[in-house]
Amino acid sequence: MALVEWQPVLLSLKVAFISLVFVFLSGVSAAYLMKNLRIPGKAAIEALFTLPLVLPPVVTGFVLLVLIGKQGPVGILLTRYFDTQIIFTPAAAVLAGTVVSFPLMYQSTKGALESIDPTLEDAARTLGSSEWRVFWTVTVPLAWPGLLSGMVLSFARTLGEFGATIMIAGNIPGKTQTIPLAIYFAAESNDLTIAGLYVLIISAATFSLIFGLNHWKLGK
Amino acid sequence: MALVEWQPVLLSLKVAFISLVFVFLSGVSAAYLMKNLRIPGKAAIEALFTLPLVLPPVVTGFVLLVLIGKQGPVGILLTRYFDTQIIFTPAAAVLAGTVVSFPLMYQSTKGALESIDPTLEDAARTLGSSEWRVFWTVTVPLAWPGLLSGMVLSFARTLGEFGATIMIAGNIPGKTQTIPLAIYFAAESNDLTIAGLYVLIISAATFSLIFGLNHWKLGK
Amino acid sequence: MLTVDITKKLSHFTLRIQFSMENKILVLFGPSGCGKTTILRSIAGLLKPDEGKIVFRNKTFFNSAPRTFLPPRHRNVAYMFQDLALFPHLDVSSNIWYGVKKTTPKSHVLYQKLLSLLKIEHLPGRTIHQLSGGEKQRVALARALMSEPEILLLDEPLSALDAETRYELQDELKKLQEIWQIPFILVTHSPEEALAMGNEVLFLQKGREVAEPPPSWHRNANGSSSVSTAANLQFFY
Amino acid sequence: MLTVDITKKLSHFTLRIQFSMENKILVLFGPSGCGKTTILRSIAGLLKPDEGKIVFRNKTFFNSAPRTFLPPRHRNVAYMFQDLALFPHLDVSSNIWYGVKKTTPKSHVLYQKLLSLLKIEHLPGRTIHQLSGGEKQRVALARALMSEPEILLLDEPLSALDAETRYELQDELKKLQEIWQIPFILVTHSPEEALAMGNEVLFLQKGREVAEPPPSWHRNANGSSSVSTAANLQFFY
Amino acid sequence: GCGNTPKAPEPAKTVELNVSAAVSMKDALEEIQKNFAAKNPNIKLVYNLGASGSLQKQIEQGAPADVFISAAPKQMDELSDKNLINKDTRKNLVENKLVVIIPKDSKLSLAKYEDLTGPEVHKISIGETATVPAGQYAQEVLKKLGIWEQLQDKLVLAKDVRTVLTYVETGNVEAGIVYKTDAAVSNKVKVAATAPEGSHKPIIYPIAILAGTKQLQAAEEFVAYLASPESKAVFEKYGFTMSQ
Ligand SMILES: Nc1ncnc2c1ncn2[C@@H]1O[C@H](COP(=O)(O)OP(=O)(O)OP(=O)(O)O)[C@@H](O)[C@H]1O
Ligand SMILES: Nc1ncnc2c1ncn2[C@@H]1O[C@H](COP(=O)(O)OP(=O)(O)OP(=O)(O)O)[C@@H](O)[C@H]1O
Ligand code: MOO
Ligand SMILES: [Mg+2]
Ligand SMILES: [Mg+2]
Repeated sequence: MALVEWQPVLLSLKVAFISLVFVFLSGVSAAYLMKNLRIPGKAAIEALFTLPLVLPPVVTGFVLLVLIGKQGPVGILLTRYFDTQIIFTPAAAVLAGTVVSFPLMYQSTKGALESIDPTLEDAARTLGSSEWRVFWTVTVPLAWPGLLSGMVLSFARTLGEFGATIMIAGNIPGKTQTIPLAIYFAAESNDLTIAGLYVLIISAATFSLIFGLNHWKLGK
Repeated sequence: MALVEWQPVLLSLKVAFISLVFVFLSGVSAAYLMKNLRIPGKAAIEALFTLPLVLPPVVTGFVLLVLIGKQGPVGILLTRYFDTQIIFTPAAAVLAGTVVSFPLMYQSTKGALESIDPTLEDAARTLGSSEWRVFWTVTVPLAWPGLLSGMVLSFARTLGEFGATIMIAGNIPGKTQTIPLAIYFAAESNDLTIAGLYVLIISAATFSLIFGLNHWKLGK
Repeated sequence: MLTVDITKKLSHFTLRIQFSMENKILVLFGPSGCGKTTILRSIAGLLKPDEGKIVFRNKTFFNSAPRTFLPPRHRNVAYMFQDLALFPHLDVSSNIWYGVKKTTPKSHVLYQKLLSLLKIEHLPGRTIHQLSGGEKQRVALARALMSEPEILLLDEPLSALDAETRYELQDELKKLQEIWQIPFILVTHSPEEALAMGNEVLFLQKGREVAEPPPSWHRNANGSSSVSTAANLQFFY
Repeated sequence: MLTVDITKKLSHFTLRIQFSMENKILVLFGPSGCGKTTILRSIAGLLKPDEGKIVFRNKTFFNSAPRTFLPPRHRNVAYMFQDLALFPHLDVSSNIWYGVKKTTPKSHVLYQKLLSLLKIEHLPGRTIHQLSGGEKQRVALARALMSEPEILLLDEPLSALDAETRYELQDELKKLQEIWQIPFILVTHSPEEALAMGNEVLFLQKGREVAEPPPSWHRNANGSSSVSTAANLQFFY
Repeated sequence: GCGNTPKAPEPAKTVELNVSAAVSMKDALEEIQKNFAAKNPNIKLVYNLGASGSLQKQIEQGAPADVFISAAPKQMDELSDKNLINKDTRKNLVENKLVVIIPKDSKLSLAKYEDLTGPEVHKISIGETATVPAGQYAQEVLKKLGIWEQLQDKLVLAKDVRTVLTYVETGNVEAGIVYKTDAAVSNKVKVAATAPEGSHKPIIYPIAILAGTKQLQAAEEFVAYLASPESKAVFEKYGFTMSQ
C-alpha cells in the first residue's frame, strides 16, 4: 500500500491486545482485593488507581520515563538483572497502554463486583469451593457484562494512546510507531488523507471488536 | 498564591461538574435506548459511541473544531441564530470534556444495565409503572454501582482532558486554561514544582470525589 | 368477566388453555411444570402468547389477530410472583407502597390494615435482605394487595408460611375478594387450600385442562394422608 | 454427633439455641421468622454467631473462645437454600455437578439416579431462568445431594411441589439418610412432613426452643383441618 | 514480530544511528534519510521525531540517542549544562523564518506585522510563549514592534505550531504566526508578512552528537552529510536556510 503503512496498524493491535491481558489481570485482581479490604486509607488507594486517567497522558509518560529511564529505579533493576532496557521499545508502548487503561478496567470491575448477589457466592462456598474457584466460576461470570465493558474501554483507550507512548516508546517509524503516532506524524506534514485513513482503520478495529464481542455474547 | 493560580483549578472543577451532568444524562439515555434497540447496524453505532476514546484527543479536538469552528456547520448555526460562538470559550471545554468522557459513561451504564434482573422491572410494570418510572425507580437504582463507576471515570477523564480541550477551548490564561493545560505548560517550561503542585491538586480533587462517593453509598 | 383463550409453545409441550371467569376465586391446580405460572404471566402481560386472546370486561389485553397487546401497566393486574421479586434497593414500606398510584387517606388505612393482618408491623423500615423467607412472602402479598387491582394473580402466595398464619390469611383473602368483587386467580399445591378458597378449580396437566383431578388432589399437601373433604370436590368444579 | 450451642442477636430478639444430634433427621419447626434459617446458616458457616460453639464429630466449626471459625468450604455441609440460590449463568447439569469434588463412575450413577428420582431428566441443558418454580426447587435439591456431604441442611425443600411428588421425595430423602448415615436438618411448615420424616422435632418460638408445639402443629399445613396423626407427636419428641 | 526482517548478508557491520530530531523537520529529514542510505548502506538511520522538549527529557532519562537536532537552542543548552552532549560537535544546522499567515481566501489586507492591530483582526494564534519556540520568537517580535500589549486580548496560545496552522486553515483565527517551513506544507494558507530582519534572535536549529554515543564515527559522518550541498538542497526545498 502506497499511502498507509501496515506496520503501525499491526503494532497498535499487538500492543492493544497484550495490554488488554495485563490490564484485565491487574484490574480484576485490584478490584477483588479492594472489595475485601477494610482500611482507613482505602479512598486514597482508589484515587491513586484513578490517577492515570486524571493526569494528562504526557505527565503519566513523564513519570514513567523517570521510572524506567536508565537512571530510574526500574531502569536500574532491568539493567542489572536482565541487561536490557525497555525505553524506546514496543514493550514501553505496552506499559504505557496498560498504565493508562488500568483505571478503566479497575472501575468497571469494581462496579460490576458490587452489584452481584453475594448469596450465590455463599452457595458456591457451601459446595466446597475455594475462594479462588468461587471468584472465577461464580463472581467473574456474574460480573461479566461489567468486565466486558471494562475490556472494551481498555482496549479502545490503549489503541488511541498517544501522549504517554510517545514519551517512553518514542516515535520511531517502523519500530515503535503506533497508529496515533502515525496520525500525529501525518498531520505534521499536512497529509490529512493519510491521517484520515489511519482514523478509518482505527475505527474499523473498534467496530470489529464491538461486533465480535456482541456476537460472542449472543453465542453463549 | 505566588506559585499556583487558582483560576485553572476552579475552571477545571466547574468544567468537570457541568460535563458530568451532560455525560450522565446522555450516556445513560444512550445505553438505555441501545439496550432496547434491535437493528442490524447496532455494532456500528456502538463503535461510533466508543470512537472518542479510541481517537487521540487531538483528533477528536480537530473534528470538533471543524464542526463548531466559525465555518463549521454548528458554528454557522450558532452565529446565525444565537449570534455567538463557543470556540475559545469555557463552553468549548465543557463540550470537549463531555465528548471524550461519553464512551466511559456509556459503556459503564451498558454493562450495569445488562446485569440487572429483568424480573424486578417486570414487577414494577405490573404495579402500573410507566417505562420512564420503571427506569428511574428500579433500573437505575439497581444499576447504581455501575453508573457510579461510570461517573468516577467520566469526572476523572474530564478533569484530565487536555488534547481536545486545548484544540477547541484554546489556551487563554485566565479564561480557558484548565489544570491539565497548566500542568503541561509548567512541565514543558521545566517548572516541575508548579507542575507537581497542580498534580497534587488534581489528585486531591479525585480523592475527594472517590471518598465522597464511597461515603455517600455507605450512608444509603 | 375475564376470558382467556391462549396457545403458547413451551420447551416440552404446548400450553393450550381456555376459560372464562366471573368475579370469583379460580384455583389453578396441577403438578410442577404444568404451565400455571405461564398462564399468570400471560394475563399480567409479561409474556406474549403465540396465539389467542385475553379479554377483561371491555378491555382486550391481548389478541393475536388483529395484533393487540396492552402493556402490563395498563392492565391494572396485581401479580404476586412465585419468586416474589421484591425490590432489594427499597425498604419494606417503599416496596408495599410502590404500586399505589395516588396516596389517599383510604390507602393509609389499607396500609395499616395490611401490616397488621400480615403481621409485618415490625418490618416497615427493614431492607429486603433482612427478612426471613416467610416475611418476604407476606411483604410481597402486601405489595400486590396495596395496588388495589382489578384482577389479582397469586402464585403460591402462602407456601412459606406456618399453618396458623396460612389459615388466617386464606380466610382474609376470601373476605377481601368478597368485598372487592374482582377475579382472583390462585395457584396452590394444596388441595385443602384450593377447597377452602376456590369457587372453581381448574386442573392442569402438561399445559391442558383435564377433567380428572390429578393424584395429588387426593392427598393433602404433605402427602401423608388423603383429604377427608375430597369427596366434596365435584360440587366445586 | 453435631452439637450446636449458639447465641445471635437478631433484629427483634436474640436467638439462643442449644441441641445435639446423632446421624438422624432433625426437624426445625416454628412460625415464620423464628430463626430456623439463621440456625442453618450458622451451621453452614455463612453467618458467625455472637457466642457459643458448633462442633461436628471432632471438627470445631465455630467457637467464640478461643476464636475459631472453619470456613464453609471445609465444613462439608450441603445447604439447600430457602431461596435456592441456583447459578443463573450455568445450565442445570453444571449447577448439579458444581459441588462434586471428583468425578467418579459412582458420581455419574448418583447423578442419573437423582435426575430420575427428581423427575428432571428432561432439564439438564436448560438455563435456570427457563425453569418453573418447582423445577428450580428440585434442581437445588439435586445440587445439594450431589455434593455427598457429611451434613445435609434442607430449608423448606419441598414447599413448591405437588403433593404426589412431595410424598415420593419425603420417602426418598428418608431412605437416603438411612443409607448415608449423616445428620439431616430439615425445616418445614408441614407437621405431616415433620412426622413423616423427622426422628426428632425441635419447636422454635422467637429464637428459643419451646417444649409445647405451636398451634400450627395441630393443623395440617393448609390450615383447614387438624392432623389425624397429631396424637403420636409426643413419641417423637 | 517487528525488527526481525531477514537482512541480506553484508560485508561491513551495519550500525544503527539513533537520531532524535524536532518533528518540524520531518519531511526534510525523511528525504535526507533516503539519500543517505544510498550512500552509506552500513549506517542505518533510526529517527525519533517529537517535540524538542520531550526529546530533551527523553535524553536526560537515558533514552538511546546518538544525535540530537533541536528546534531551538534552549533545549540544547540545557543538555549542554548537564554535559549530555559532546560540546565540540555542537553547531547550528539550519535556520527558519517567522511569518504571519492568513487563510488562502482571506480578504484581509495584511502586509506587515503592525497590521495585526487592525480592528478586522479579532483573533491571532501563536505558539504558547513558555514552551513553543515559535511562540517565544513571535512574542519577541511583537514586543520589539511595541504591539505585544495591544494584542493581548486577541491572542490564542496554541500547544504547538501545527495547531496554529489548523486554526488559520479552518478560519477560526484571522491570522497566525508560524515558521516559514510550516506555511510551506499547507495549501490552505498564504504568507502575509515576514518578520523584519533583526526583530528576533535568529531561529536556529542546533545539532550535536551526544556524549554517551557508541557510534561516534557514524554520527560524525551523518552530521557532515547534513551540511553537504545535497542536503542543503533538500533543506531549502522545505523552506529552511542553511546556517553559516
Ligand atoms: N423461559 C422458558 N423457556 C422455556 N421453557 C420454559 C420457560 N419457563 C418455563 N418453561 C417451561 O414451561 C413449563 C411450564 O412452566 P410454568 O412455570 O408455567 O410451570 P408451573 O406450572 O408454574 O410449575 P411450578 O409449580 O413448578 O411453578 C415447564 O415445563 C417449564 O420447564
Ligand atoms: N440480615 C438480617 N438482619 C437482621 N435481621 C434479620 C436478618 N435476617 C433475618 N433477620 C430476622 O431474624 C429473624 C429470624 O430469621 P430467619 O430467616 O432465621 O427466620 P425463619 O425461621 O427462617 O423464618 P421463615 O420461616 O419465614 O423463613 C427474623 O425475625 C428476621 O426478621
Ligand atoms: O520540536 Mo518543535 O517541533 O517546534 O519543538
Ligand atoms: Mg410456577
Ligand atoms: Mg427461613
